[in-house]
Amino acid sequence: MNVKMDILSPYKEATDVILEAGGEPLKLCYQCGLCTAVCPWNLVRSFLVRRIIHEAQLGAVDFGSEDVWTCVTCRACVDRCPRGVEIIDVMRAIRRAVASLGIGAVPDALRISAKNIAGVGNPLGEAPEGRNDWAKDLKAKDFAAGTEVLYFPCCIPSYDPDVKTVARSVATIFNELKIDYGLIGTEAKCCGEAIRKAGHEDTFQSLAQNNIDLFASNGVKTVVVSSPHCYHTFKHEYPELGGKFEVIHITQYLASLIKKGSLKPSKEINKKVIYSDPCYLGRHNDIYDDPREILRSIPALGLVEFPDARENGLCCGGGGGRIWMDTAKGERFSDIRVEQAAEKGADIIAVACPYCLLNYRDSVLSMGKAETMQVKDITELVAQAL
Amino acid sequence: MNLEDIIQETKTYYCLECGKCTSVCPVARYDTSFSPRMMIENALLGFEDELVLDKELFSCLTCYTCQSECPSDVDFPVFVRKARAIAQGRGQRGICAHSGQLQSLARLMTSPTIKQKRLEWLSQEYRVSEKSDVLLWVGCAPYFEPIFEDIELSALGITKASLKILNSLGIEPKLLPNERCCGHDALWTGDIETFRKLAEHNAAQIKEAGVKKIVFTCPEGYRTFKLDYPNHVDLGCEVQHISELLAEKIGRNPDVLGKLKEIKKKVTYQDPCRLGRHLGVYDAPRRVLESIPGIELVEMKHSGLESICCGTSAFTNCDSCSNKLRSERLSEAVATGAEMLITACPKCQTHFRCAMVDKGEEHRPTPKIEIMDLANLVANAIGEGGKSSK
Amino acid sequence: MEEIRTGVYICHCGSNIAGVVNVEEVARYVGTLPNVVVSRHYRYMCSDPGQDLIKKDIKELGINRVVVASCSPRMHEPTFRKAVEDGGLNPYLYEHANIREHCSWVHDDKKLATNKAKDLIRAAVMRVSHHEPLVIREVPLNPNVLVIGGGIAGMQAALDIANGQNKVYLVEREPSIGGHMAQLDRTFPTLDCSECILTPKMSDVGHHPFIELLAYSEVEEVSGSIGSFKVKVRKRARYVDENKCVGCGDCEEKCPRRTDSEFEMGLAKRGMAYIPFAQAIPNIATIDKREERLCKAACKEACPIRMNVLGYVSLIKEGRFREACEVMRRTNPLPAVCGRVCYAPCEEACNRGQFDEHIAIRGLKRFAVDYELKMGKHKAVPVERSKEEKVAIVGSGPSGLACAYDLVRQGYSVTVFESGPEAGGILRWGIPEYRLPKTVLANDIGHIQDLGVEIKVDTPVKRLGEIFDQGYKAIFMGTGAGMSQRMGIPGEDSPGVLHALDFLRQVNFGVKVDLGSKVAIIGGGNAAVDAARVAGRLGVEEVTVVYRRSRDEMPAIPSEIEEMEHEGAKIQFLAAPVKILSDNNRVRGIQCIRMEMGEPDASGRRRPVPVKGSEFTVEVDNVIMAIGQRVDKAMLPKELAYTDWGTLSVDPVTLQTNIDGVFAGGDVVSGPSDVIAAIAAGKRAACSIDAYLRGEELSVEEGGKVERLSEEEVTKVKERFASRNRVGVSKLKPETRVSGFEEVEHTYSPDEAQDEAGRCLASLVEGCFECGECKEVCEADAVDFDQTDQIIELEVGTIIVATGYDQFDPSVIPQYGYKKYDNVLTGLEFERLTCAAGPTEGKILLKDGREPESVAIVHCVGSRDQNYHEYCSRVCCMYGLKYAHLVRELTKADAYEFYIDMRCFGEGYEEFYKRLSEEGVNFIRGKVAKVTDEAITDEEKGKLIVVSEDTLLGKIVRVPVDMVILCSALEARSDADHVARLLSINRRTDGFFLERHVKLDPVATPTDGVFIAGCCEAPRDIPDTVAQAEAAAGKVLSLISKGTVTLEAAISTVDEAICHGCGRCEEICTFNAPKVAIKNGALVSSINEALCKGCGSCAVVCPTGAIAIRHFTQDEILAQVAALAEAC
Amino acid sequence: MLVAEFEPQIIAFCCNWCTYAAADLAGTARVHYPPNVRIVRVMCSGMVNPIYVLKAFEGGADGVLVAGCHLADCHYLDGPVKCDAMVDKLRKVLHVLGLEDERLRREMVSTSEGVLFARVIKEMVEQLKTIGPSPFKVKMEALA
Repeated sequence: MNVKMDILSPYKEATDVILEAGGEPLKLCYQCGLCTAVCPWNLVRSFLVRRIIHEAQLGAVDFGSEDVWTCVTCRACVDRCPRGVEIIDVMRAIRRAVASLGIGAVPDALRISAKNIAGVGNPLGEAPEGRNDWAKDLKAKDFAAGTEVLYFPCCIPSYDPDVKTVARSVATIFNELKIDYGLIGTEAKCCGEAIRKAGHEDTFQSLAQNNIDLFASNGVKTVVVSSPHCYHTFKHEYPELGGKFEVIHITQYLASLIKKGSLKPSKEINKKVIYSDPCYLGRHNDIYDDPREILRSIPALGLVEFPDARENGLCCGGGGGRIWMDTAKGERFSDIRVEQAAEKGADIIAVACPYCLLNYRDSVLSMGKAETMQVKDITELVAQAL
Repeated sequence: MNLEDIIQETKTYYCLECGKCTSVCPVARYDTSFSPRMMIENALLGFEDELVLDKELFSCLTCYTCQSECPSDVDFPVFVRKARAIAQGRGQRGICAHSGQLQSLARLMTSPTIKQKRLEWLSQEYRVSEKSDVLLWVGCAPYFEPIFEDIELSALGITKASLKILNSLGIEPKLLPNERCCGHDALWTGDIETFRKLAEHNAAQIKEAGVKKIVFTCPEGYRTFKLDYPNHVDLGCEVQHISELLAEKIGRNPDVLGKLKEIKKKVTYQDPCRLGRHLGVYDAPRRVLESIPGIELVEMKHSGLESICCGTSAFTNCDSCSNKLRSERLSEAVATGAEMLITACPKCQTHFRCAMVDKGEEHRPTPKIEIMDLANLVANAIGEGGKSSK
Repeated sequence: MEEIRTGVYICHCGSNIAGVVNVEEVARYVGTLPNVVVSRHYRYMCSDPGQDLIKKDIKELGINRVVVASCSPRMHEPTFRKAVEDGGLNPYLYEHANIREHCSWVHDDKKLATNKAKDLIRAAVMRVSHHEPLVIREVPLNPNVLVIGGGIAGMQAALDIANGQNKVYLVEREPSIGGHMAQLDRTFPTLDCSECILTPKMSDVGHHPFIELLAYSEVEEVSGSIGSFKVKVRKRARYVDENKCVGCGDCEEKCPRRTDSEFEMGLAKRGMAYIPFAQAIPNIATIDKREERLCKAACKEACPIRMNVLGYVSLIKEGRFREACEVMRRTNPLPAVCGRVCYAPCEEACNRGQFDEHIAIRGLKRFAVDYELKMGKHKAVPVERSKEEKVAIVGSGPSGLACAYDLVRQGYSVTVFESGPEAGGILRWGIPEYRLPKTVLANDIGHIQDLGVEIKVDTPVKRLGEIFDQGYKAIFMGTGAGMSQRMGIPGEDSPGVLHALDFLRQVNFGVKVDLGSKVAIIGGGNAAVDAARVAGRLGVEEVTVVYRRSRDEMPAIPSEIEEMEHEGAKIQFLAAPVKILSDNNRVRGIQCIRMEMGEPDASGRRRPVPVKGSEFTVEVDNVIMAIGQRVDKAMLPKELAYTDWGTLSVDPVTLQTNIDGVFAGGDVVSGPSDVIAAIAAGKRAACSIDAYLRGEELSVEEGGKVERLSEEEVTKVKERFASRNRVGVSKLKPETRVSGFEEVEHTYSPDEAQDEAGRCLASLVEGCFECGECKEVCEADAVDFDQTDQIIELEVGTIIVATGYDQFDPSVIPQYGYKKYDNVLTGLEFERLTCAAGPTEGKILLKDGREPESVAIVHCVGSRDQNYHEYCSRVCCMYGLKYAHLVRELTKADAYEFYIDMRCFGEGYEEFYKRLSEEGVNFIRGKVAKVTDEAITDEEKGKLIVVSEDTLLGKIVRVPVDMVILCSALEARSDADHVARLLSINRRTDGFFLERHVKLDPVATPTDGVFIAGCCEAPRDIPDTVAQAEAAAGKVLSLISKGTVTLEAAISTVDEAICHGCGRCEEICTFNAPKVAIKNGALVSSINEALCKGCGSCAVVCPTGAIAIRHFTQDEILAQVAALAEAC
Repeated sequence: MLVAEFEPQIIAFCCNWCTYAAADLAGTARVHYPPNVRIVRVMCSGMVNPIYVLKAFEGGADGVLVAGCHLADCHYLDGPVKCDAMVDKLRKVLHVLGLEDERLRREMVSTSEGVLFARVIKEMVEQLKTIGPSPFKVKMEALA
């Protein structure tokens, strides 16, 4: 920061966007610092959430700072804020100001992903036509009006060769249980949750509209998703834009099948498994028990818990668009998480989110723990136990 | 209209100031400050204030007892009615019973755009026909139903009974889904504006319906249509009270309703002022009663032309005097030894029932007697499905 | 008719109204309305000049109706009514339009708000023209006052009012007044000792002639209205007679149960009978009885001396073993003995036995005395001699000792004459050591001697006269039945034939007895079994018991028989000796005959009958005869009379013998019986002797009635508690037993004993279970378990509510670790810690007893947080500072204050803050995120780490401390809702009671005659609370001094000309105000104006329109509606 | 008149002790709500006579709100019960008249529920906007 006195509100327009996004509660912040103190970033480096909020109140945000892009939108702060400030909305608005008003700079990695999403509808820059290639040999049918559920795997399991197993596991389970499901045509695009949090509001709007129209025209009533991020935006953000369909996370879906007795994992997985709550499933949507129910239903599986499980769960570091940005070694939450899992003697970290999966797998590899530690999506474990 | 016009129209100037009106007036018997003679005198002397600002102006029951005795044939009830119109213009409305809800409903019904749900009670049990040239006037019954549920009056019961009778006579009448209040009460309380609007609405609907005859269960509607509408609107059809229709049919064919069940009851009959003194219908209801096997009709001390009013008219000034009249009348009914008091007007029944749920005095409770509309009695006597539609 | 001349005044309320509503335009418009003579607008209508405008216009313009458009009428209607009245008009010729709260403050569109204001004022103008002057009537006010809540607010208010010589009823829910302030240690910022300034006030309240204190009571019902409230108060049963209790606290000390003391915030325990704290007012005990005990206490009833089994078992459960012994000794002189050899009728009766297994009462008794002995028994304090008379006891067996014990404790001088060399009688010489070790017996006897009983051994009494000659005024004969019965069979006198009692006596006194390798014991009683087992221990190889009946009939204690068999003895059932066979003066065997059980005789008992020709021989070397005992007349003075059975003849009630002043009991009267029966007899004789010596009639106590649980009760217990069998005790292995006289049964370990005692049904209920220990120790005889709740009806004119606050429970914020970590405390807990009278005697200590080295004080716990309470609790900053000060003063610890904003607004508060800064307290600005014990660095190990952002540094801080004090929010009482309903007062969203006006009427409520003071209205400190209490008292006193209350003028009225008395009004009215009756010959309704509240429901149901509500007439409201409808 | 421009007019009868005070609280707390409501202060919701409601409709009100204490909060103990009975009966009459149910709203709003009061008004205004002007109001306009 320069020595000169700061001018408050240099970007009136941007300030308005932020104030609007933060709404009344933003004005209520009384700078107690609880947000900073609960923010996971402060486990690895200083990140003063409180200061950003104050800057937002005054319209004095430093748009050039990398802090603009730091927040992982894990919601740890929002849950505890004594004045109910929607900190994530504020962060999103700041990013939006940067992205759409051209002040400050969007990190390169994010820019590429954003371009891919806007261009071909997925962050990986893959061909839209290949969206359903993962299911080629699995006899998954195309969704048609009257099909009971639409399975929407998220872009990463659709394209990422290492993560495809997640989508394939779901299809396998569904086939096994003879569930009437279908895949939507290749016109489907990224749900847009993360890119919206990363400030690309317009992109989100067009993605959402595309998907809403696509679902509506195909008569989709129920969507089962693998990603908590898809879940979140479908459930809370799409309805405002006219999306009218029910959305169920795969863990909710499978847990309900277990409860009904139609899904019964029978093969033993004699491993110590630790479950990491995805922020968007847990804190954002209060789904804590369903994934655990599923894991408990697998014979011989020993479920252990992180010291800070459930409401206090530590983020993998991939939310809010961080999945596309670089995080320096030593600042990766997933590394901490893998360390914790190792301390608990876990053989497998079970996840229920593709971002978690990517981050933990990276950490396991880079920390040289691949021999002793695996990272698996819950659906992979279920498929394995069938 | 001013006082002068009224005097002209009602030939008040013929008044001999003999006071016979006051002496026969049922109200004046209990309310010493009420004097038709004085009211006319005030008018003749041009004392408008004394006439129209006096709340007693609304105490007149317009029962026509006075007129029937008047040597000069002064139409005192119409005089009062018109004086009330002047009073209305000066903000006087009398003391409205039931907080004026009923008056308010009439005014609300003047709105052209309302879509009433007044026929929801109509069931498959009754046969009605869109094409019929007979119209059954439903009147206020759908409104009275909820308003007077606590005194156990079922105005719709009378309507249903009448429908049953009509059906038994082979008539499948037409019902109007959006008929309005006939305007009787508005007219008699001097709210000419409301009356006019209601009359116009109704006339238009009736014209459109293209019926030849309207049958009434309520003498007030009947009187209004028969005597008052013609001054404002053109209906172009016949009107008849159900008792007249029945008497006429029975006269022609005693078994027109089929074999009636025997009802072994001693009954007495209350002549509604509107049916009796206003329109001279005394015999028809009695003939109907006599046609029911087992019914023994006994007359009260005052009946026919001398019959005593139920005590309240147009839901105004329902005061202690009204109540005493009702008590007196009920006592007369009880004194006949009858088991049942039959009337042919839903309002008579309302007022009598209201009096009978009163707490009354400990030592002198309000006389109690079973009370029923003529239509219900007939309907009960009609054979098949002879459920009493209470 | 009078001409209506209306004046309208539109208030700007500064910019509050004028900022949104165009007041000039409104005033212009209003000027055009009918009857409006003048329409003005003014900056502040409520100011004096504003009000003067009205008064002036009334005088100068002759206006006779007034409308003010300003704030809510709930705020200023009274102000303007007063102004109108001062101006010379009736105050009810006034109408108020609310254009602030209902208009300018809720709308921002100026045009629409202006229009709305016009509408509202037009409606008021139309309405006011219908207003009529109303007469304000007054009725007398009952000068008695009810104050609810005995905290500082309630006490202060009560004192202020009572000092004016007005009767005050002070109702307090807790057993004592004092409230939270009594729990505080020191008060900020002056650091006055809370107790020191509070207790004099409490005492004043307790003794004030005009205050009737109803503690441990709750208001149940309030009816009526200002001036004449009727109140029902439930005075809960304390089970202690308030008039008798002297507040000594003995009951609490002796109470076997302990629970967390509410007063000490659970940091200390209290009894079920308790006085919450030393300075409690009223200083009387309360018994905290919450439910009926689950059993019938059959144990106690079954015990011949009615020992308080519930009491000592419960004490054992609580681990208070010495006290358990004390309880036993209160009734039993020989607990150690009974803990071993009593046949324990209590156990058989125990109601738990109906459910699973009865409690091991004897074992527990033994455990307690053994434990006491093991830990070093305190020497008993001699009883002071308070009676002149001396009493002699002859015989030191159980009956004699029991009699001596009870008499010495009553203050008599007692001497025991024992013919033998050692005291104890049959206990000493008759019971083998492996059952009753001598040390144990000696210990019990020692205790009796310590109390002052003199025992003269080797002193046989031959003549009673010689004792009387020594000055003894009464004698108790407890000489027992120590002579063996003879069987009368041939050979009985042969050498080698022993009698059991002689045999046991010899062994017990160490006389060597030579026995052969085979011994037969004749008999089936305890003596037989004892003899058999002793014989085994003396090395006899083959012990045979010969008993003529079957096992079922055997009178010895079954467990003893079982043990005997374990030890190798055989029993020949249904066999009777006919002859002892001897050779050369040596027994060689016994000839027996088989028996069979005959038909039951008249007594229902089956007698054994010999089977002819079934004789057989048992070869033995010795025979021990154990077929019974009898009284040895030779040992007794000659003067005494006997029964046919050879026992002493006594009066069955007084136990007096044929000689005046000589009493007898125990085996000598009853024939051979058991220990506890002998003790009971001795105790009874003691009573009788006491009565005799005092020349009083002996009062006979009714014997106990052993009750069983009904089947339903058993089912109920089963539903509530799982079945759990008794805890067993270990025993010596039979092989090792016979090698000596070591005690066979081991005693419980303390854990086992507590575990077993925990099975007692009585002590499984919450609260007091009526063991009666308190009743036993209460010298004032104040305990009364038959008390019931009383409903007291009061009549008062005014009520002050001072029900205080609850402390927020910080465990709902899991991150703060309250209840998870030992050393995370709430403010009130810390108060108790620093209080000199508190559980640590004022020392700030960690749970492990160490002094903390660093303490964190966390502000705003549950306050200023939308997740809990949005409001600021106002006192936390200051008490947080006080804690830091105390930490610095009383320990060497560092103190850290974690705050968001410091709110130090009162007198001396900012100075205190400054002082604390000087005292080296560390201030960290930031809301604490969490308290954890997960250490990252070595420095943090073993500490509690407080994590927060220091927002001034912009840095996360982790502060390792030993103790965390959470400044918990003050919140509305959990039952505030109930109280609000009771008194028809309202609550704010935050749960506290709503005042009538936050600024101008802060202690009144919208309900006339009900006032609020203290923290029940909002969190506040002591000075503010006291000020508010005084304010409330002032309000009440001003009402009392006026003596009357103004009745609501806006009430129902009946137009009798219209009413015909239908009675619908009477039916609907909740307050019985309308009454239908004949008036002037007509039936009409009339309204009792004192009862009518003006709710208006009667007018709604009136069919004729005879009833109107003054000031809310149909005309008025319809005029208003019509005027509003003009905008539609 | 375009429906979009239609601003419904509401007359509210509010009991002095609870709902009127709640409306005051909304003011004190500056909780904004649409300016379409005009409050008539009554002492108790049990005081509201059916004629008041009918008159309001006669006058052209698009909606009428009758609001008072919750059952247990009543200053007069059971006013809300009486009010409920009145409203129930009146509703039946208004039903025959063909009036939409939404036009007569019965609410219980206590002193502390300023926010609820504002919400009720907002909701009611929105609802009335969707169902359009009162049929009785049209009468007025037709005559005007």
